[in-house]
This record gives sequence, C-alpha cells and structure tokens, in this order.
Amino acid sequence: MKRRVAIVGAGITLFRRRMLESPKELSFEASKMALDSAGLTLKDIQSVVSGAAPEAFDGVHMKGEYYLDGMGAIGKPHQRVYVGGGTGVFTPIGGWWNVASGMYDTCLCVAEEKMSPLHPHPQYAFWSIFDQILERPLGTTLLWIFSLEMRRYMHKYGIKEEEIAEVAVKNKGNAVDHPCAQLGAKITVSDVMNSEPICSPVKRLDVSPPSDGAAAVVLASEKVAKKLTDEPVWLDGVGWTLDTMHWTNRDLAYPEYVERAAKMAYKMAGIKNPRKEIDIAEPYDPFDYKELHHLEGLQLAGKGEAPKMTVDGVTQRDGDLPVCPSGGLLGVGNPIAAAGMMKICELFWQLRGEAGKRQVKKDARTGVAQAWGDLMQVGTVAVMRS
Amino acid sequence: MPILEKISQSSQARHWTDSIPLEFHYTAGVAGEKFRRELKDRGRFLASKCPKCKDSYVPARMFCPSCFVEMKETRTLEGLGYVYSYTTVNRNRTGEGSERVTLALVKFDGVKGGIVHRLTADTADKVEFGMKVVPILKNETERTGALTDIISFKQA
Amino acid sequence: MFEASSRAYEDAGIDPRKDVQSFVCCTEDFWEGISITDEYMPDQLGAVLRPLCTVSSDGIIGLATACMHIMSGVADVAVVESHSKISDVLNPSEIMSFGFDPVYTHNHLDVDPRFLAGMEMARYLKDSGTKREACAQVAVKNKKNALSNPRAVHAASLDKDTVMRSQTAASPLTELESSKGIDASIVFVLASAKKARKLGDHTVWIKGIGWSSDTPVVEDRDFGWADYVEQAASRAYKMAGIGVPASYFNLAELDDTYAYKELQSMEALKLAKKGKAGKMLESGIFDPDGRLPVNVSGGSLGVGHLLEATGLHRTLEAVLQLRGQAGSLQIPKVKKALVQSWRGIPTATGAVAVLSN
Amino acid sequence: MGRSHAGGHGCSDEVLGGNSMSQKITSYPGHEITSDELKGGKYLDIQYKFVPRYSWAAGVAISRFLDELKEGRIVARKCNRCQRILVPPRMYCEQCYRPTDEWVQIKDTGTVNTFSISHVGTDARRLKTPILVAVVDLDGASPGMGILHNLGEVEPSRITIGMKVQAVWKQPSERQGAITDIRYFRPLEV
Repeated sequence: MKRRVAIVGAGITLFRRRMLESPKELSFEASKMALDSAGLTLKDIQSVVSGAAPEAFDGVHMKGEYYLDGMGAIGKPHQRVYVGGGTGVFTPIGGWWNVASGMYDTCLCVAEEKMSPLHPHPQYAFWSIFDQILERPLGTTLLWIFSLEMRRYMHKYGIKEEEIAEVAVKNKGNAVDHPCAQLGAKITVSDVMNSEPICSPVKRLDVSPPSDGAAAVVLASEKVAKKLTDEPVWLDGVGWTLDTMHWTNRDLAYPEYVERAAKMAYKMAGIKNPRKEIDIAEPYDPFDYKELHHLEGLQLAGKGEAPKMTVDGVTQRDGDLPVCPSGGLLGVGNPIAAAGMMKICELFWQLRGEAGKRQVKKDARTGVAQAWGDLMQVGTVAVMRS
Repeated sequence: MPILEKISQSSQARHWTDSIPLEFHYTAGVAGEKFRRELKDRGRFLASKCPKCKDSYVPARMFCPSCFVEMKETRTLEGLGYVYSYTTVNRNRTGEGSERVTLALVKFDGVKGGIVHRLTADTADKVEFGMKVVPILKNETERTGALTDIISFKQA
Repeated sequence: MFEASSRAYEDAGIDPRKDVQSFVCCTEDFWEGISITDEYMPDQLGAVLRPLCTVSSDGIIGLATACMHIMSGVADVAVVESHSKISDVLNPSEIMSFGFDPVYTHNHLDVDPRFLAGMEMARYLKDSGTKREACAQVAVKNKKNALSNPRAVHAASLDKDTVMRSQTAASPLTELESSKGIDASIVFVLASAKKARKLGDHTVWIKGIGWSSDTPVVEDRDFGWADYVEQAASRAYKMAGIGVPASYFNLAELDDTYAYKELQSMEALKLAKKGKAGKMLESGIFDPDGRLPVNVSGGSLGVGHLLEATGLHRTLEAVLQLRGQAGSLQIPKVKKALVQSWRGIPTATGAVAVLSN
Repeated sequence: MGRSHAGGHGCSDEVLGGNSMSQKITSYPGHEITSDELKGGKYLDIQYKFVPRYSWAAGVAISRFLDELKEGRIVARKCNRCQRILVPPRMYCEQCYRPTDEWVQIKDTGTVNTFSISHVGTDARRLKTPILVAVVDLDGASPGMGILHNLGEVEPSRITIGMKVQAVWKQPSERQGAITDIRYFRPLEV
C-alpha cells in the first residue's frame, strides 16, 4: 500500500519571453539539472511523468509524445498529466502516485512550456479554452474571466485594488533574488495602480508574463531516498479537484475547488490546522488577486482576509507566513506548467535551507504549493516537509 | 439512467462549425540553429556526436537520447545517404487527393537518425532498400536552412 | 459520455457522487477542438468537485493511472473514461500530421501522414520476411469477425485480393488495411480487490499492466521491430508472473490500426517468434476457432478506430469475453486475455494489460 | 552534487549576477532571444499556419437552446430532485447525476453578477473601443445561474454589480440560432 515519497533533486531553466531552445531542449536542460542535483543518471530513473498546458503554445499535436526524449522517457513508462494551469503542481503529484503505489522506485517529473511560438501572442491560445458554441463567438479572452473573478472577489469582501497590488509589489520584489526570473523588479503600489488598464480591474502589472521555460524534480521511494541524501524533502500530501465546466454558474468569489484539493492533501499529510502547521506557501499567482484567493482556499486565511495579511506584511519573506518567496509567477514568469513546477522546486530549496538570498527568515519545515487551472475550476495542492 | 429525451430527427440536431486559426513561429533550438546554418550556408548536414557512447545523430541535437548527456561535438556529413525505407502516397496532409509522391527515410552510414524527404520521379521508379541517394539542393541564395532547401533526393 | 458512464455505474452498482474517489480521462486537445479539454469532463462523469484529471494518452495508460490511484490508497473506486468524436473533426489528417516534429518532419512534407505507416510496413515486411498477403489476411479476418459484433461499423466479408487491390493509402498499405475513425465513449469502473469483492461477481482482474514509448524522433526508429510493445509487454508480464506468453492466453485484442501492426505487435508481444506471425496467421491459429483468437471483436479494422479510447475498446471486448457476455462473439472458456494498444501516428507509445476472470 | 551540466549557455551567467538558486547550484541553462532577433534573421525560424477545423455536434440541450434563441427566447432545464433551473441548459444535472426533467422558458432580463471592461482582443492586441463583458444571472433561473455576455448602451463608469439588465436582440431575420442573436445586455429601463 501507500509508500512515503521524497523529492531528491530539482532543476530549472531560465524563464524568458522567448528562448532559442526547442521544447525538447528546455526539457533536457531542466531534467539534467534535476538528475545531477540528485546525484543520479537517467539509468536510475524507472518512470517519467511530464506536464504541459495546451499544445496550442508549442505548436505540436500530442505534445507529450513530441518532447518525451527531452525528458529522458525513451524506453520508459511515461505519462503526461494535464489539468490546464494546475498541471505544474499536478506533475509531481503524478510522480507521487507512480512511487507511492509501489509501481516504481524513482520517477523523473518534468514540466515544460514554450509559449513563444504562437503568433502574434500566446494569449490567443486561451480563446480556444472557452465553450465553442456559447462563449467563443463573443471573442473571449482569458483576461475576461480573471477580471470578472477579481471584480466579484473585491465586491464580496470589500477589497481595494491597492491592497491587491501589494501582492504584485511583493512578488516582483522577491523575484529580484531569483536567478531565473523574467520580471523581478522593485516597484510600488502606485506603479501597479498607474499601469495600463488591460481588462479592468486588471492592469498590466497585476498580470504575470507569458514565458518559455522548464522545471523538473526527481522523486524517490523512502528506501531509495535515504540512500541518496541526508536531506530529502517529503511529498507528504497531495490533492486535486475539478469543479463544473459551467463557470458562469459558480460563486466566483471563493475557490471551493482549491479548498477541496487542500483538504485532501492536508488529510493525507495529517495536517489539522493549516495556518499553524504550514510555515511557507507557494500558491498560484498568475494574477496578483489570485494569490489572495488561493490563500483563502488553502485555509491559510479566512474568507476575504488574505488582503489584510498581505498589507500587514505577514506574507513577506521575513513574515510569519512567507508566501511566494520565489517571486511567484508575477515575478519569475509564467510558462504555465513549468511555473507550477517552479513552486515545487522553490519549496524544495527553501525546506533544505538552500535558497540563498531568498531563504525565508523563519525555520521552515512544512510548505504547501498550489496551482489553479482551466475555467476557474482546478485546484492542485502538494504538501512538502523537510 | 440515460438521457430520457433525445433528438429523433436529424434536422433538430445542431452543429457548430468553426476553426482555430493558429500561426506558429518556431525556433529550431540550440542544436537546430547550427544544423540549419550549416544547411543554409554550406549545403551540408550537421550531425552531433555523443562524448559517451560515441554515436552520431542527424539532424544535430543538443543531447544524446540514450546517454542523456550534452553533445557538443559536431561533424558534417557528405551528402551520400541510403534509402532505409520508402512509400508512395497520393494524398496531401489535409487528406485530399494529390499527385503521387514517393518518400524515403534517408539514412547515412554510421549515423543514427536521418531525413524523410521526396525522391525524384526517376529514382522513385527504381527505388529499393539500401539504394544510394544524394540530395538535390536549392541554390544558396534561396536556402533558408529548413528542409525545404532540399528539393528531393536522387539516386547517386 | 453521460450515457456511457451512467451505464458503467449501473453495471458496477455505484453512485459516482458518493462512491468514486478518482476519475481519469484520456484525451488530446486537437482531437476535441478545445484547449485544455479536461474542463469539459467533470459534469458528465458525476465528477464535479472531485479528483479528476486528464492523462493525455491511450485509455490503457488511463487504466494504469487508476490502478496506481488504488494502489497508493487515493481511491477505493476509480473511473476511467475515454472517447472519440472524430466525426466533429473536419481535417483529422492534418491534425495527425501536426504531431510530427515541426522543424524536421512536418514542415516540408505536404503528404498523407500515413506515409509513416507505409514506410514502417515496408521495412517490417523486409526485415521479418513476412509475406505481403499476410497483412491483407489480417484485414480479411478482422472485418469478417466484426460481422458478429453489434458495435462494429466497418465489418465486411472480403478476400485478400480485394484488400490488396483497394486504393493505396501509403504503399504497400492499402485503404482496406487502414482503420477508419468512429465515435464512441467508453467508461470503466475499477476497484480495489476488497471493494470489488463487495460489488459483485462479474469482476475482471487486471493482473499486469505496462506501457512504454520508443523515441519520438521517427527518423531514429527501427521500423522493423515494435520496441515499445516489447517493453510494455515485458513490464506487464513480469507483474502478472507470466513466463511463456505464447501459451498463456486464451484471447488477445491487439493493435490493428493498420493491418501490419497486428503482426508486428504479436512478435513484440512474444505470441509469435520474430518473422513468424504472418505464417501463423495464415495457418488459422489466430482465427476465432484457433488456438489463440486475436481480435475476435473485429479490432479497429472491423469495428472502427476510437482515437485515445482504442485501448479501452480492446479492453471492453476482452472484459465481455471474460465475463461470458460477448454474445455471438463469445469464445468458450476464456480465462486469460491480453490487450494491447498503440497511440497512432506519429507516436511509438503503446500499452499492454493482462486480464483474467 | 551540484550542476555538472556545463551547457556553455552564455547568457545565463550574465543574467545571474550574484544570485543563486540554491547554494549548491551556481549556473542556470537557457538562451534568451528576442522577437527582433528572430524577425531580423539573427536566428532562423520556421513559420506555419495550422487551422484545425471542426463541426461540433451541439447535443440535445444546446441544439434546442440555440433554436429557441433564434425565436428570441431563452430556455433552461429543470432538475426535479434539486429543484434547480439550469442555464445553459443540460440534459443531466451535474450535482444529482441524473437526467434533468423539463424545459423551462426563462426571462431575457437579469442581474449583473460581475463585469469587466476589456481593452484587449483575443490576441492581446489593444482595442480602440473597449468591450464590456459581464456574467449576467438570468431571471427565472436559479440564483447564480449566469451566462457570459456583453453589455451595451451604457457608460463603462456607470456599470455596477447588481445592476438590472435586459437582452437586446438582433432582428428576427438576422438571427442564426447563436449566442450572438443577443447583441448585448443593456440597463433595464424602469
């Protein structure tokens, strides 16, 4: 039955608007780095799980087949797991069931996204995620759904745009210390407020940028992990949930799908009081308000209370609950699936105390990473412990 | 329980017709860029050699698929290849009928990988496994470094 | 999907809103015309606000995923769905082409993507010494078997000459040796052994399951030998403790997307020695009344091809046989069945499952 | 331990500065290029247009929904177990997991649940005139049963959550049985 699963290595490429590397090459670079950091070679790996969002970015049908040599999956059992934007955190979850089930002792998990091939802009791919009959004819964009959700969230709890902007300021600031970051910068709330309106209430600096990049981790069973390293990071809880496809029928002010996924993961990890037991969090922040929304779904803040926590500095690196110390998607960049995996990598380094300038002040022992996806619908959650 | 009310007349069934028009600008990658430059500028195929297993691969690539290590060493291939397999098709990629085209996977002695391309009509008539072939290239001024720089392969 | 899943739930005697802890769907975006297709999956399956995920792969790999969910304690009962709605797709051939490497294989070749099958078949015939007629015989057998299958769309009574003289798809492959897409949705309910025993006596067991991929670079492959099938099978056989597969099974439902694939797969599955599958086929061993009936259902050539649901279709036909519910297709005393699938052009990914009653 | 993948990926070192991902790792792979470098020919690209085409079967519920739109009506489906009136209509209730029971005509008026003013189009290009979008909870359906649509005949600054709106239909001769048979929703005149 269930076995304990450890993360024993992590790797990541630069995140940039446009990279020369092909999707295979990006995958190789991240995979190789993860293997090297675990002290393993490809021969030691028994299975591979990959993650990537729509093929409409990279521009290859059955993308999971196309890139698999870059992930070292030739001759190995390979699964490409796919839950939209939630895929990044879901990729190590896929690896988790490969190892926890006893099927395999080691699993390489790689998330890759090359968004730049789509012309003129990667955003266009998101038109085709909407209902083809009832929504696409209206000229939908992904920005609509975020701005609609942000407005509803602000309305329900009386939140101000300035409070939400604090998240962008914090994350882009944190990203200055991240060597792979695309958009690290020291900015102010008024910079965010004065940035160009895109889809009100969403403004340019509320949004994470499209990027190319890849990230990877190596998972191992307890027995193997203990031979490899004195400091494994345990993947102790995983959870995932999908809500209905009818997003316009849903309460947009609260992500119940995240709550369900978090509760599944917390139960598995034996966490009863998340706010007390979790030291550090990497929730999904493709838009600044989303970090707040997700902190509430993760039960790390009461409903409508995450903005205050942020304004009070609780979520800073030296705060009581550091949130997105990596710089998040807003700062590091958002190559969709790779961005979720970046969060797993960040917790791996943070929980081992290896995060250098980004290391949080408190002694972090337990962390949670989360990603969101689809039409405001997917929650994927991973609980990690040192 | 199944759906109880169903469509019984085809005129009641609606279809929604649309497309997803996508345009891609691909880069060939770090190794692909070098392969394309070699083809464009010198009309030759670039292969990569693995420092570990010593196998070579064409087109050039960044990593050895079996050893999973970076391949930095490259070598250029003389044009002479051989037909590994071949087929004749009579439709284009959209599935519509087209003129008959004979394609071959052309491999090179001692090198893994290869290139799938058209054979000239003359060569197609005589093609057999192992036949030696050479590429017919566009003029240097017209070349872009894509495989469209090769017009076709012909018997050597 | 709602129809297929409600039938599966009734068959298993479960309520998806209460009794299922994990749902797995196997789909690809461009076959659906929707980016991130898992968005549109939960409602029909009864999976709203439940753990559901997509594995972009063949249905048998979906079954493997569900097995791992059960083995890791995430689920007691898990559901696997896959479907094909190929009739909605107006340019399927172009989409298939779009799976080739965009820089090295796709861009300069405006040709039928089945060129890969043609080249592979040609090389397989050469390397294995198999006679070309044997491939036609696969199509004859499977289309004939399909005449007894109520689910079959492409059943026919033909002779080898007709098959070989039919229009060329990608020489030597002909159109009658090339399966055609049809629509369907297939749903399976999987349960842990303990739970399954409570749910009823129709249980079919997954004894072994394996899957593998050869290189995606088509130019690197050995066209004569299906490496991915051999690797997937060796994992599944090891799990099921099978030493001599050729004499182990009573029934096999194998990949016959293109007729030669059935023969090539049999060799990689070790049901036939290298180069011998064609001769064995012509001797009648793989006919419904032979020693090892293969694709009694009619396979993809006789029933129709179901995209990523193809593996589940093969599994379905085997499950009905193992339950003794295959009607006029029923083979007596089926105890152990082998199912195998391939993800189609341009992949070299396949999966194998060993089933028993 | 540490990075042995010496990719020689020049640009990473420049970008890195003094930062370190993990204390054990000192360099990160990746070659950044710019759009201008690609356009200017410093790097070679390959361009391809791919247009997958579909004719999606609308299914039982949406076929009827579209036909009714053509007649200027909005229909929903009711589930007799949970008593919800569902729009967009579906033939099964996703909560109860059973077939829905009956067709219900609902109103073409509703309430703005949330809204946005979009300055960009689907390909992220800037629009001259912003598009007003909203989730409109329709009257006659269960609470919270909204659909996505546009707003019109209203100053963007005057839109509020909770505002009552009404559908503005195309002329009957122009309707095609599509969601765009409703041009937009405008503030309800009281």
